[in-house]
Amino acid sequence: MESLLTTPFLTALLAGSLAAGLPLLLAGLGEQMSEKAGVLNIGLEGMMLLGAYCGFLGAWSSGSLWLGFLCGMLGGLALALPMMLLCVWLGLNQIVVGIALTLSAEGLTALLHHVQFSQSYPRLPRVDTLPLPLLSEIPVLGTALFDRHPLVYLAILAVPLLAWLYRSSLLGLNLQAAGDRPAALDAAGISVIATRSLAVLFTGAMAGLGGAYLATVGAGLFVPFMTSGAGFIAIVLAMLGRGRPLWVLLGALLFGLCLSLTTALQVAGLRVPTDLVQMLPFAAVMLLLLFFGRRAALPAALTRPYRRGER
Amino acid sequence: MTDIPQIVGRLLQALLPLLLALACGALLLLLLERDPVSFYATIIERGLLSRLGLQESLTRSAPLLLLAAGLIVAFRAGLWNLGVDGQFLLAAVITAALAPGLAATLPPWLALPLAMLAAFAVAALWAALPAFLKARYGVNEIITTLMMTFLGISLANLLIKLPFNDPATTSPQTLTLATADRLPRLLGSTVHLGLVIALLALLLVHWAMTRTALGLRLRILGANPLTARHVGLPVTGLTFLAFGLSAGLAGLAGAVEILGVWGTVRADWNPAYGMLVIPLVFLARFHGGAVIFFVFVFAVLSIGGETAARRADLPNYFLLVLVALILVFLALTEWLSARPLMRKRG
Amino acid sequence: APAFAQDSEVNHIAVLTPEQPNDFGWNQQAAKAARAVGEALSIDVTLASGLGYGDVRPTLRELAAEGADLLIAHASGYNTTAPEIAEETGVPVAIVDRPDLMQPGLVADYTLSGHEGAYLAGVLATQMSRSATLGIVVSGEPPSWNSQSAAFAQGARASDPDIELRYSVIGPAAYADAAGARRVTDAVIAAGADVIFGQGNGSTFGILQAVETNDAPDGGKIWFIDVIGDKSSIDGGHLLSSVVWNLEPVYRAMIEDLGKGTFGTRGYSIRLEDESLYLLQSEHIPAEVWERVMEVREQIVAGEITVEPKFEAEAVRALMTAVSD
Amino acid sequence: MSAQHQGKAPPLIRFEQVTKRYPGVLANDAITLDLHAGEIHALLGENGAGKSTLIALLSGMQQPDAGRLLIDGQAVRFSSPRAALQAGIGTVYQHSALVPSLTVLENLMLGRRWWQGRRQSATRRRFTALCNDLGVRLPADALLSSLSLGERQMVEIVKALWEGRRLLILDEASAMLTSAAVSDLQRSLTRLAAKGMAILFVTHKLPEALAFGDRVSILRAGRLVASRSAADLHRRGAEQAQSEIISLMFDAPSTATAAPAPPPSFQEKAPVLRVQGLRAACGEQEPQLDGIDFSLSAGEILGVAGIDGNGQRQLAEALAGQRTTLAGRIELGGEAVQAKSVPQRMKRGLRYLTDDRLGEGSLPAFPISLNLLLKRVGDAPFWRQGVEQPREIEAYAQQTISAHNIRAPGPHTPLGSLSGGNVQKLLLARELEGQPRVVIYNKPTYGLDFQTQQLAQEAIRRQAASGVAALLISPDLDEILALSHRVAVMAEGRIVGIVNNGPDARQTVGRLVVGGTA
Ligand SMILES: Nc1ncnc2c1ncn2[C@@H]1O[C@H](COP(=O)(O)OP(=O)(O)OP(=O)(O)O)[C@@H](O)[C@H]1O
Ligand SMILES: Nc1ncnc2c1ncn2[C@@H]1O[C@H](COP(=O)(O)OP(=O)(O)OP(=O)(O)O)[C@@H](O)[C@H]1O
Ligand SMILES: [Mg+2]
Ligand SMILES: [Mg+2]
Repeated sequence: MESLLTTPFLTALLAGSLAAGLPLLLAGLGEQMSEKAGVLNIGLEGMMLLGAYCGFLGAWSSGSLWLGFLCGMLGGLALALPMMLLCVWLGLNQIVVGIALTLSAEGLTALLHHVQFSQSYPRLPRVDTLPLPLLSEIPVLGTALFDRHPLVYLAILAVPLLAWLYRSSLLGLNLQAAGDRPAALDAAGISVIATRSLAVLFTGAMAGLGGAYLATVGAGLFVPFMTSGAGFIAIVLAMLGRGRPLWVLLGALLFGLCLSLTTALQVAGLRVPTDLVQMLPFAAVMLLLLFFGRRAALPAALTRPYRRGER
Repeated sequence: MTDIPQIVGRLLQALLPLLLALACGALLLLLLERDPVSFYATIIERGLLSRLGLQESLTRSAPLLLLAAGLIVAFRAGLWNLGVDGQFLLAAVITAALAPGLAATLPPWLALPLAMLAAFAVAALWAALPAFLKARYGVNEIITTLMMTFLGISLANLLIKLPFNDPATTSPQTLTLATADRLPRLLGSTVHLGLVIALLALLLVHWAMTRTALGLRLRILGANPLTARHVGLPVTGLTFLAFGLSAGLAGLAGAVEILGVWGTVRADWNPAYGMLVIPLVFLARFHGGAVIFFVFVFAVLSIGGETAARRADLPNYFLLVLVALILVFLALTEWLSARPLMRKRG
Repeated sequence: APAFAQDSEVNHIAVLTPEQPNDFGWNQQAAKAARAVGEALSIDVTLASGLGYGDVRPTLRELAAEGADLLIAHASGYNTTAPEIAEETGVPVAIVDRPDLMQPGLVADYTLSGHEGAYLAGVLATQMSRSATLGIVVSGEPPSWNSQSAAFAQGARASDPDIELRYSVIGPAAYADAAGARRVTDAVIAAGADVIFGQGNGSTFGILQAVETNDAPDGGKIWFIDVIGDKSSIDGGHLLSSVVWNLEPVYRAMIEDLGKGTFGTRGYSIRLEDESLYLLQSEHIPAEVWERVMEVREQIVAGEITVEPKFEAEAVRALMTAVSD
Repeated sequence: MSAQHQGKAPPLIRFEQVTKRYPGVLANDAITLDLHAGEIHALLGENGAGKSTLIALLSGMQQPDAGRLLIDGQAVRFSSPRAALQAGIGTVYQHSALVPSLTVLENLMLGRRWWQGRRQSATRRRFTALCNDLGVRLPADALLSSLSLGERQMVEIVKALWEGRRLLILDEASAMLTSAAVSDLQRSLTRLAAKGMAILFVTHKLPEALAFGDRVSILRAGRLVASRSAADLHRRGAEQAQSEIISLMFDAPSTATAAPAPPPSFQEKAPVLRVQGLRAACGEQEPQLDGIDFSLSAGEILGVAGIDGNGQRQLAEALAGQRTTLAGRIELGGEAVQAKSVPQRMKRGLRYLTDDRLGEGSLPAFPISLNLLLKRVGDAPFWRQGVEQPREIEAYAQQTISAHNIRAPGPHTPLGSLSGGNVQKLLLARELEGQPRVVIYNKPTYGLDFQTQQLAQEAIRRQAASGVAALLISPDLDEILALSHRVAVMAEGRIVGIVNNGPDARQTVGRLVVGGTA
């Protein structure tokens, strides 16, 4: 048993948590901005999936991961665009459209995979990492956290950046007003539609990027339905984050850690049912809410379309 | 009384988006070098016109209608119960675990209702936590019900794999309720009594929500909880009631599916009907009649579509795209029909 | 349809699979076998694929009504449903994993277990491992995975009692979780394994990807042993072998039994003996190793070694603990 | 006091035959009206006359169906509020246009383009300057939601001034202000006008309109019926001017122009409502209601004066049962009710007319008919065995609409499309129905047009005369003094004094109000 407590294994577990958490972090950060602006984006799963497909396709055909990420973002955007059009511009029901978008992404990517890849299952070559100077020398933690693909650092950098944006920029004010009292934002001369559109597009791009990371760095290939519910988990993380990016990061990491824990326990030969371990993060959150229950307030106008002058 | 033009208008409003979605789907089929006409003909022929297919479509509708009934209660009361899939699954497992034992000891007219009651109660209980958090701390129920779904699915699997596992089977599943002990079938068809239960439940819910004092109280709560407090409604009680009824009906859907069709639940089974019914209920604007129509259309599509896809040598994934198209076009026509009013109001 | 069923001649069979038959695995092998049998015996074959794990009653009833003489329900998820429909329509069905439900003339079971092949794979893996550590990564814990995981462990231990085993399940119902598979395999490799025995559907490709992009602790190659199908055509140089299931003899026997009126009186399985189960010989296996493996194969066929299938997840895990302690 | 404007120069703003329709309503009917720089223009009209609609057209919230808008003689089209703001038009809307979850300062930053910085210190400086101009003190860094309604209204005015360099629009902006604050406002507006700004001022208080306005325009049923210069009106004397305006606003010449009669003298009887040492659950940012003692006899009206946001609302809610009582007693007709629920208290004859009409008092999306019955859901004859009786409900609504002169297309009209005043008429009708014993009126007449206000006050008096006890909460001291027998003054969640109404009540109350806040 002690033989398992080796540097490579611990490193792999930690790196695995990060790898599992990163798509959730990216998509969760994206979702958070939509929610702040008053749009509940239930189509996140679909945006991740299309991002995964496009991201893989881009990286595989161009040979460049970065092009893959770009394609993934475009894929997410491609689904955010109808969301913006239908929900923000026309004010259609966000839950209906969100579910429809997820279904269509599932169907389309599976069809495309069927036509394109189902005979060859192409896979990407090994991903190069960028060791951060000094930090990556730390035992275990160093390689696990600081010898990763550069996108990992960028994603984590996005957390303080977004926190700053929400707290200290005018855009942050606009987003919050769009979610809490859109009529006030409108009266102040800022377009609610434009603000929300921006947020929805950002969500799409981030979800697409998360999906692309999942398919390229995470799996190195694309298979149908490969996000398997990550989008919905990211929605919950964004909501639990109550508008704060740091909480999304913590949630995503906790989630990844639980997944790694499942692996660790099993490899160590401990007989814990996987179903039980998978329940841990959500059970913990529910218990926290139950015992330290507090108003988990969401933006007042969440899911409400805005039409000027409507009483 | 509704007059003829209004009925025609309604029908058009329901059929037009279907036609538009089918047209888009046809384009996609042409791109895939398939014949859209025969594809759609197969769907109709198999899902609606053939005796066998029609029975299947009706059978498939039963759990969907019950889920819809539950969602109508919650949505009208302003509670976004997005956790019906977890409630459904957990209740299904409990039903499957109890039913064989009950059927062995009690007469069927008692055993089946008891199993359904248990399913209703378990699902309602599962929703008590989100209800409590909502009523006590105002914790948003979208978050809690989604989390409870994740938990419910895992718990259901755990139950199947551990306490309720049928030792005779290799893959984990519960004991199986004998075919003879299941819900009786209707008039020699393969449609079971669950369809009648579902239709009755849905109509009852629709009537109660639109025509009774209780329904109005729930709608007031849904429209504005502050108003509910101001006019003196027991907000906490109503929240629990709405959650309980909603989840209970979702649980009943699980029970009916198990008692009418499956007889058992396997580990990792999750039909996730909720994710499909939720948009349908919104599109029907929480109206019982419209829900019946949409659910039936969806059932025909899923029964007939499977055959059509097989005959056209297409993966079933194509149907997902078709359903998504229909949802979007339905939502769009909804918007168009509401627009003249909006425009005048500004 | 019942009129057809009484006719002992089989003109039309239908196979129902949960996923598309392009997975180089469970679904593809069934489709391949059905087509081959159809061609050989000039029988119509209907493939109903991608049906998922939901309710297949509509499809079963429809195929029965369309005149199929045998319905092969190729998923353990269908094994409660199919016998009921057989009862209802009178059309014989073949199911997996429920030998207890067999019914003469109506229901036959073909519980497929590649345990004998997996035992050989265990022997092979032990020979090939430089770190004396093997990994087993599975997408879930269905009986057919369990029996192979267990047999793999037994075969490995028989070859080398001190071999270390690293076992991990990707997650509940993680059939399509390729990224999860990759992550878990990474961890198993980091725990010292240099041969990975992988069982999954879409997730298998994630395992493959992990094997292809990691280095073993000694800097060398990591080997992958697959199950059910043959992925040689998409191999990136790491596919050591596969426990291949050939369903053609199984389906052929069913049809013969139907003709003879003995359908449902016996179960079908895959065995090393009749080549319905075999270990794929890739170019990466050194000749002397292969010879050693074939010796063991002979012993199994001759009955000198018996491999008991273990279908329970608990039993598998117990075996792993016993081995790793 | 008005700045003279040149007759030749084009007006700052001109409405030219402007028409605006809503479903079933002609809200503005071919209105032609000029607004001049340096002039305070008072806009009057009964509830639903179309004042807010006219303002919506000017502030870019709505676009006219016909007619033109000219600025400096140039035709313009405001497709959005931004366009109006850029033209230098700032607006205080009838319904709040601030974000409660932002601080005061952040609310003021809202509207700048997102790439511009927050300019924290510059914003703060300008804010302080504007506050000084207006003679108010406002906490710059407090969350808006922690401010009282009156303070919020001042923030709204500051916000409107932020962009409103040429025209400032105030739609019933003084409704929530105490009379002292109104005088401050008047001084500031006069100063702004003197600097060359145009001001459009909507109010229902005629004396205010006459005192502020350089020109008074009157809308009736969407049409401009008169536009008079204040000088003209003043020449005829206040009495005369008021009655002329009233007869223009309302079809019939008004009979209610006389100053309200002093309340009838009142003899103490056995109290019907007795409150002792009441303490109620209050939020962190609310005034803490504590140690409330008073009693109320049948037929008595007890006014509650004080600056808005000093616990009046909390008191009303605690009495009505919407707030948990932590300590003390509430006796209704001798029976302790502090542990009873809202409907139980309602059954015993306690009624509460809320001041938050759309926020909690009604459901805008629901039809008028159901809104009238919100507090009687399940009661016969509208429900029998819990089942709705549509005919009874409709008949009742129909009858109430005509009895209370509510301007609405019909009983099925969603309440949300009514004008602010008509919503209040409906709520009044709802609360006074049946056999009330004690009624709590929270700002019963704010936003009501003059005539309706008179009718409402008359109704309150009539109720009292028939033996109903009333607690009258109002920021308008005139109203309190006109109706009440005694006046309680609230400050910081406590009653700081109760004064008998009489000749020197105004002074005493005024002193208590100021003392309480000091
Ligand atoms: N789940 C969420 N998603 C997006 N935005 C949110 C969410 N929750 C809150 N917000 C935004 O953040 C703002 C601040 O939220 P809240 O009032 O809960 O925080 P707070 O009062 O600063 O927190 P605390 O109670 O910990 O001091 C809200 O007005 C809202 O716009
Ligand atoms: N968004 C709207 N939709 C439908 N009808 C409206 C809308 N806004 C106003 N109306 C109607 O237009 C008419 C004029 O309303 P407006 O709000 O301009 O009146 P007002 O003069 O401001 O009244 P008040 O003094 O009560 O505020 C009313 O009959 C009102 O019902
Ligand atoms: Mg807070
Ligand atoms: Mg108005």
